[in-house]
Amino acid sequence: EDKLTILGSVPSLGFPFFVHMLNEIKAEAQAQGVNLTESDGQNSATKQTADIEAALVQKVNAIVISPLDVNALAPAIEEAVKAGVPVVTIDRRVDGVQGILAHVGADNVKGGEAEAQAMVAAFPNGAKLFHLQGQPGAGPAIDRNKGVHNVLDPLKDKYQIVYEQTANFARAEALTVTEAGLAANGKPDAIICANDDMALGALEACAARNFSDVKIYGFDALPEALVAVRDGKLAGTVEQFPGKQSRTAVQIAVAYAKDKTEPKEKLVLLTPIVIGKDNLDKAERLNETK
Amino acid sequence: MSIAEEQSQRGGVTIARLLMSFGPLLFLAALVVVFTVLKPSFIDPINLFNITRQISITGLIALGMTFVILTAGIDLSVGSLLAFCGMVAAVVAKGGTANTLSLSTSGTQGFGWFAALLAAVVVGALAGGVQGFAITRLKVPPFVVTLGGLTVFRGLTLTISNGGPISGFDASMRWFGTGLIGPVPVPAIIFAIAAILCHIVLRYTRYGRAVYAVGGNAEAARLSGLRVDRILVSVYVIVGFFAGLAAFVLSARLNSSEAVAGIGYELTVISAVVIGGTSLFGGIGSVGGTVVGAALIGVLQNGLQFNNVSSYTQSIVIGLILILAVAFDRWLKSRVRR
Amino acid sequence: MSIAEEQSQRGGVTIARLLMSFGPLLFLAALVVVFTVLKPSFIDPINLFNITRQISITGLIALGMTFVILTAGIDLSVGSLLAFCGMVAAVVAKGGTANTLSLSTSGTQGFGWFAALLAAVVVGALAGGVQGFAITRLKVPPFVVTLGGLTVFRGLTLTISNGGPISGFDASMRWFGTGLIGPVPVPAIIFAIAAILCHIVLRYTRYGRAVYAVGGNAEAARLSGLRVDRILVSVYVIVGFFAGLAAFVLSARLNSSEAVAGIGYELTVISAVVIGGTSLFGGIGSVGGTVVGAALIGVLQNGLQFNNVSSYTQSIVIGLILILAVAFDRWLKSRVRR
Amino acid sequence: MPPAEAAPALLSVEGLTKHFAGVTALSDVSLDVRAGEILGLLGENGAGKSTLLKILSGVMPPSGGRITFDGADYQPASPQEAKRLGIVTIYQELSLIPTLTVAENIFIGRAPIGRLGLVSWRKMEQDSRAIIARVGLTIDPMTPVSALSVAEQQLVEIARALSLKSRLIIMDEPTSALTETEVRRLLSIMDRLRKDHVAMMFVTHRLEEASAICDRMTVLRDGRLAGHLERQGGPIKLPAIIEKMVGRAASELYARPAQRAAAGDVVLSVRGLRTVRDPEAPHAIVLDGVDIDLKAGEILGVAGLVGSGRTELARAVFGADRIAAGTITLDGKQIAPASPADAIALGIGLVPEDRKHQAIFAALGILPNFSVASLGRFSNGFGFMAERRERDALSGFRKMLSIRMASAEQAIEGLSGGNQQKVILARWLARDPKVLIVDEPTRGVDVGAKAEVHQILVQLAARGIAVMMISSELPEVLAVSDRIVTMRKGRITGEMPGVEANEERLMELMALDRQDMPAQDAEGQAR
Ligand SMILES: Nc1ncnc2c1ncn2[C@@H]1O[C@H](COP(=O)(O)OP(=O)(O)OP(=O)(O)O)[C@@H](O)[C@H]1O
Ligand SMILES: Nc1ncnc2c1ncn2[C@@H]1O[C@H](COP(=O)(O)OP(=O)(O)OP(=O)(O)O)[C@@H](O)[C@H]1O
Ligand SMILES: [Mg+2]
Ligand SMILES: [Mg+2]
Repeated sequence: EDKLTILGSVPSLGFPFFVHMLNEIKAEAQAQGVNLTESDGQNSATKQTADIEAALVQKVNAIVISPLDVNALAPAIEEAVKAGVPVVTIDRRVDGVQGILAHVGADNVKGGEAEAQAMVAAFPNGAKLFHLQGQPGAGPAIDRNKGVHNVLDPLKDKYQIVYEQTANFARAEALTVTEAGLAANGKPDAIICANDDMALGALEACAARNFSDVKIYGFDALPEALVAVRDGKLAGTVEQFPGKQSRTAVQIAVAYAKDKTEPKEKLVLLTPIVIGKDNLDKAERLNETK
Repeated sequence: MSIAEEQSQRGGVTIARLLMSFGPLLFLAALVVVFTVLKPSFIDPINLFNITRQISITGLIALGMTFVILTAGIDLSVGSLLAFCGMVAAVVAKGGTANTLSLSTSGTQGFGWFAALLAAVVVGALAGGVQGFAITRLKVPPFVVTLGGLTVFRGLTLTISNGGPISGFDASMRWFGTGLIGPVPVPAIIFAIAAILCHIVLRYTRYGRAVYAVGGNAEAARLSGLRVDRILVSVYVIVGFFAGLAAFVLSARLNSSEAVAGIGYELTVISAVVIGGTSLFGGIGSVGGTVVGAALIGVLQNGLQFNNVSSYTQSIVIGLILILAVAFDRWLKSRVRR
Repeated sequence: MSIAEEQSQRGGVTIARLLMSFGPLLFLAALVVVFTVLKPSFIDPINLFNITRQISITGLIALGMTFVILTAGIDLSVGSLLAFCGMVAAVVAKGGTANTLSLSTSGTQGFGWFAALLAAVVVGALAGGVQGFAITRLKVPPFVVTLGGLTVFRGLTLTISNGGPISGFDASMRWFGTGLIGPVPVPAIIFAIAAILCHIVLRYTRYGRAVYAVGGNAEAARLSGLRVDRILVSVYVIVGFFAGLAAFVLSARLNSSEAVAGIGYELTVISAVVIGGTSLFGGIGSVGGTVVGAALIGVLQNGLQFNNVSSYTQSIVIGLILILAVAFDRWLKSRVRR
Repeated sequence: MPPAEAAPALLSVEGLTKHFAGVTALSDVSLDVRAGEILGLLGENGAGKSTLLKILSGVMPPSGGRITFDGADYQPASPQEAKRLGIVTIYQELSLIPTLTVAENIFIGRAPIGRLGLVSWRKMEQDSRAIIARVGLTIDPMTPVSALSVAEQQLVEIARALSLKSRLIIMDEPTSALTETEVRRLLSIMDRLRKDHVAMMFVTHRLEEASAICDRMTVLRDGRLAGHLERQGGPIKLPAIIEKMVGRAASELYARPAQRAAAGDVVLSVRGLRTVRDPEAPHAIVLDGVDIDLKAGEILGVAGLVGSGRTELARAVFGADRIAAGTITLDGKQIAPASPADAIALGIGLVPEDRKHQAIFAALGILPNFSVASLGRFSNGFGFMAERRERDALSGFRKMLSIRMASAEQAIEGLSGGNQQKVILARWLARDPKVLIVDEPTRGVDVGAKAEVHQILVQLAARGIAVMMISSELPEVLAVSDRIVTMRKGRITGEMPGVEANEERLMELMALDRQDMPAQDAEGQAR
């Protein structure tokens, strides 16, 4: 049994997005003929750090990780690099650490920008907006929020965010938060959400009030959201190609672990796109919606 | 003591009692007034019905939690159990774990809403019963058993659904979450009926008396011939039943059962019960109080969102008001006593 | 009873007592053996030191929590308070809220590690003290006050940092999280020293004995002339202090203070204390038990991860083992008594 | 030694008043205590004695009035303050900390400090062993208090109070759980303290004790001062006390009930009963082959010293503790109650000795406290409570037992100890049991009520109920019992008809059993 072993670590398997990511890592590892040690950060930087430490003791040959928090996981990743274990980061890039083998990602800030731009394109004459943010303090929530504001803040006059609340990335909360927003502010033109779950929650709230023409934007391109986009219920969702990211990262890591093949590019950035009704075929997980 | 004296005293006691039980209600009324002044549309019927619908999920669980806390127990597993029951309901409703994602399923191959409801409440009650047995037989404190349950049920839920949601129920099932009877949301009606039933059970039946007695002094209850262990198991069955019912309503409402549903609900639910004046040491409390407690939390959240208060500030305000509401209640009770 | 009989019985009592306090330890030993058999590299010194470092953060808070639970109180705010103190430490260490990440910061404009440490523990202790006052003066139960604290401190943390992390401390500060003395991680040493001090305080000082007395029966303690309120406030100050200390170590270790740090820690910490044999009803328990409890949780998590158990299964197993560990302890105690 | 006439009062109370929600517990009470004297504080249940003492020891503030201690104004804000001035209190409700050891309870807040400024456990153990020995306790001081019987706990409290440096000792019913032997020892200790110029206030419902030891007495009635009595030449006479207490001439105490018809058939028969050591109560006395018969319509008194196993017998029959061997037969059918619920269903009732922990639901109202053992009787077929019937039943017992209460909703906590006891009795009377076991039924009950309770027990017997009464008060046992058995160390040591018994014979049977006699003698000589 001298198969190579790699660690695949994601921030939280409580979110379908990361479940998909780990599944893709698993599939690619199998395709490459290497063993995979799975790690679920359980939404805690210390848990993800501990997992890396345990993997180092077990002398894994490479690490593929989507860090929960780029700052808080930097020391653990640095430790891995020091121990001579190649590290490929996915999705979120750790800046401060020297010697990371490669990063494969689609910036959440860019994703947020894309989401807002899609909305702007749909309402060239301005719009009244709701904005549902992710879990306060969580990395993706911060970045996506930043992206949305990067686009909308300069256009304040035309695009008014009349209602901006967190719904903690959760569908049930998005539903109640949107209900309150609708009661307080009337019908908006569009609702921008930091993930698909919240978009689907907002959708239920609008449906209950028969506001079927509110354009709702999600993020992550989950199969469920893709169906809703197809059916014209959601206006769009941001695709970051997590599967492609994951597979590329595993390929790079395994190639290096096997025979020190340096990656062609140290930085693979996939541009996030907004999936609408017209470009559904670009979505990575469309095949899961059958 | 003369008869006149005694009567005036009884009158005094009655007014005192009224005031006492109205502590949280006064606080709730004050909140409503404040929010209405800040933004009059707050008391639009639409918004008020929104609130009733919103509190119905945690409210249902809080009803069951009232029984548990009355026996001086606690159940931390309700949030996870809700997710678990919701997933079970979804599997039954859709006839499998295949994630048929269409949000407007009509012809399903599942077993329909009634089977889903039944499955949710039966699984909830069974899970509660298992925890009750661990508490009474293994003599492990409720806090520990249900803390274990919290992680076990979450793990089971994630395992069933492989982390993802199961979505798309038929219209008959969705009615339980989104339907209206007149202007009143169905979940609110379910909650109201459940609350009235619970009130009757606790206040007017021998079972209710036994629950209070066990919480007041378990040893004395045993020596008075009550089957303490059975009663303890029963309250966990009840809270499990309500977690199942709440799960069904939530799934119907969201048109989806999620593996991450209900995270942190245990604290909201316990807050509702405690704000309502039920003592964590058992033996004291009422369903009416719990309803008021749940309403208070619902009004607070809705009102702050209504005024678009930043979520950071919301956390701070909600935490402080929670403490103040209970402090006010204590203060009122201590005034009335002297 | 003859003297011989009595003596043999007393001897029995002593052995019994030893066994009793070893219940969780036996369980821990069994876990270590199982994991080592499954994968011998589990007992690599590196891995064991990793575990000690991993448990030191929640372990430190668990020490403080032991005081609180001994008085029959509870502190649900520790996770949020940890985040809050960590953020305060970061602001002091960096001299502002600017987030300049660099793993090798040397020239900072901040106030250095000592000021950061001081700020963290003082703020923690103060926050604990405020909660203690709310408990003793406003007569709000600890569960409610600290549940309020849980959301208040989280909100404050997010407000300070505007949601983001503050990262990049200088090497002298980072040493407290990542340094080694010989082969032993610094956080583990800090935890060990703190545990020994807490043990001495609880076992061998009047203050410590008063903590037990208050937890055993607060009313009787008051009648015996103890200043119950002061003692109650003090235990919340202590747990706050430890939350601050843990926050400092955590920030040093992660080279970053996060607004979302410590979510859910309260349950891990309370689990550690309770597995260690401390009664949630107060008056019974020990620091040694808490250390064992924390180690048990740490070993379990590490061991399961080590064997690449799926994270869903991990949840299920951890929940069950938590219940079983306490059940085993209860069973042992009841056997030993006869 | 009677106090010198001119000795100034150490403590004096003037016009003391205390109101609770709607209840006036004390109104305009004045009294004083001098150094070196024992002041008895007497009164019926609910007269306000404990309230007065709690005010003096800083537990609660008065609503009005003035207190001076040692010539200075005295307004204690906490028990701590009282303690600092040398005022030490033994409370009516036991106030030990159950999770701590005897030694720690004795040294609470003042543990001996050894090297390095740390608590010395060894010294604490040694010193406390000596302290409890003074009151005749020989238990291991490192035993947790939760494992002690009520009587032992009472003795620990007394020992603790006596070990504190004190100028005034307040004792609220310290003897209610004790038997003669311990009481005598306590009284002699009090006498010694009196000689050391300690002032004492002493509350008891056993008037003989009060009469034997008190120099003066202050009597309360309904929260008001009913008068003072003073020792003149001989002890204060009981009839005088009773007259002050109840406000009318005293009838005879412990009036022996008229001889009744002969008892009927054996209802309850116990043979070879043994119990095991209960893991929850490791020090509990183990029954060692008890045979006992209880007949319909009789009152069987069970006498024994503390720790003789009377309570254990009651609990075993009641299904509250597990049985290792032996048979219990009820109405000729062998029964094996596995829980109190089983025993109750079979028609057995038990009024336990530890009211606070085993009987009352402190936070609940009087009504649910009363009906908890008869929920079936007071509910309809659908499980709904029949509150009308329940209330009627309660008010019947309220009259019958003259329970002093404001309303059925009132929390039972707010009743005086004696009235609480009556509610508990009513709880069992409402069930109309075949066999009623009462363990210390008049603990803390005043003379008047005590006579009523005795009367009630006699009436029950007359209705054919088999009553077993466990009591540490021999006069009570002698007065009420048709037949008496004595116990020692988990065995029955004697039996006789009530009319043939007297205190001396009982004491002899309680204190000795045949095998032990030589050993006991040897021990006696060694001393
Ligand atoms: N905390 C309280 N709240 C309300 N009423 C109380 C409280 N404590 C005592 N009382 C009332 O005050 C009166 C005096 O009670 P107290 O306990 O002083 O009587 P006591 O003389 O000690 O009686 P006993 O001999 O039964 O112990 C009673 O009517 C009682 O109901
Ligand atoms: N609940 C209990 N837990 C532990 N030990 C107990 C308990 N009850 C009684 N004991 C122990 O049992 C022994 C005898 O109990 P107890 O004194 O109640 O006997 P008794 O014959 O009923 O005497 P009395 O009626 O005078 O109290 C005591 O030494 C005491 O330590
Ligand atoms: Mg009294
Ligand atoms: Mg007894």
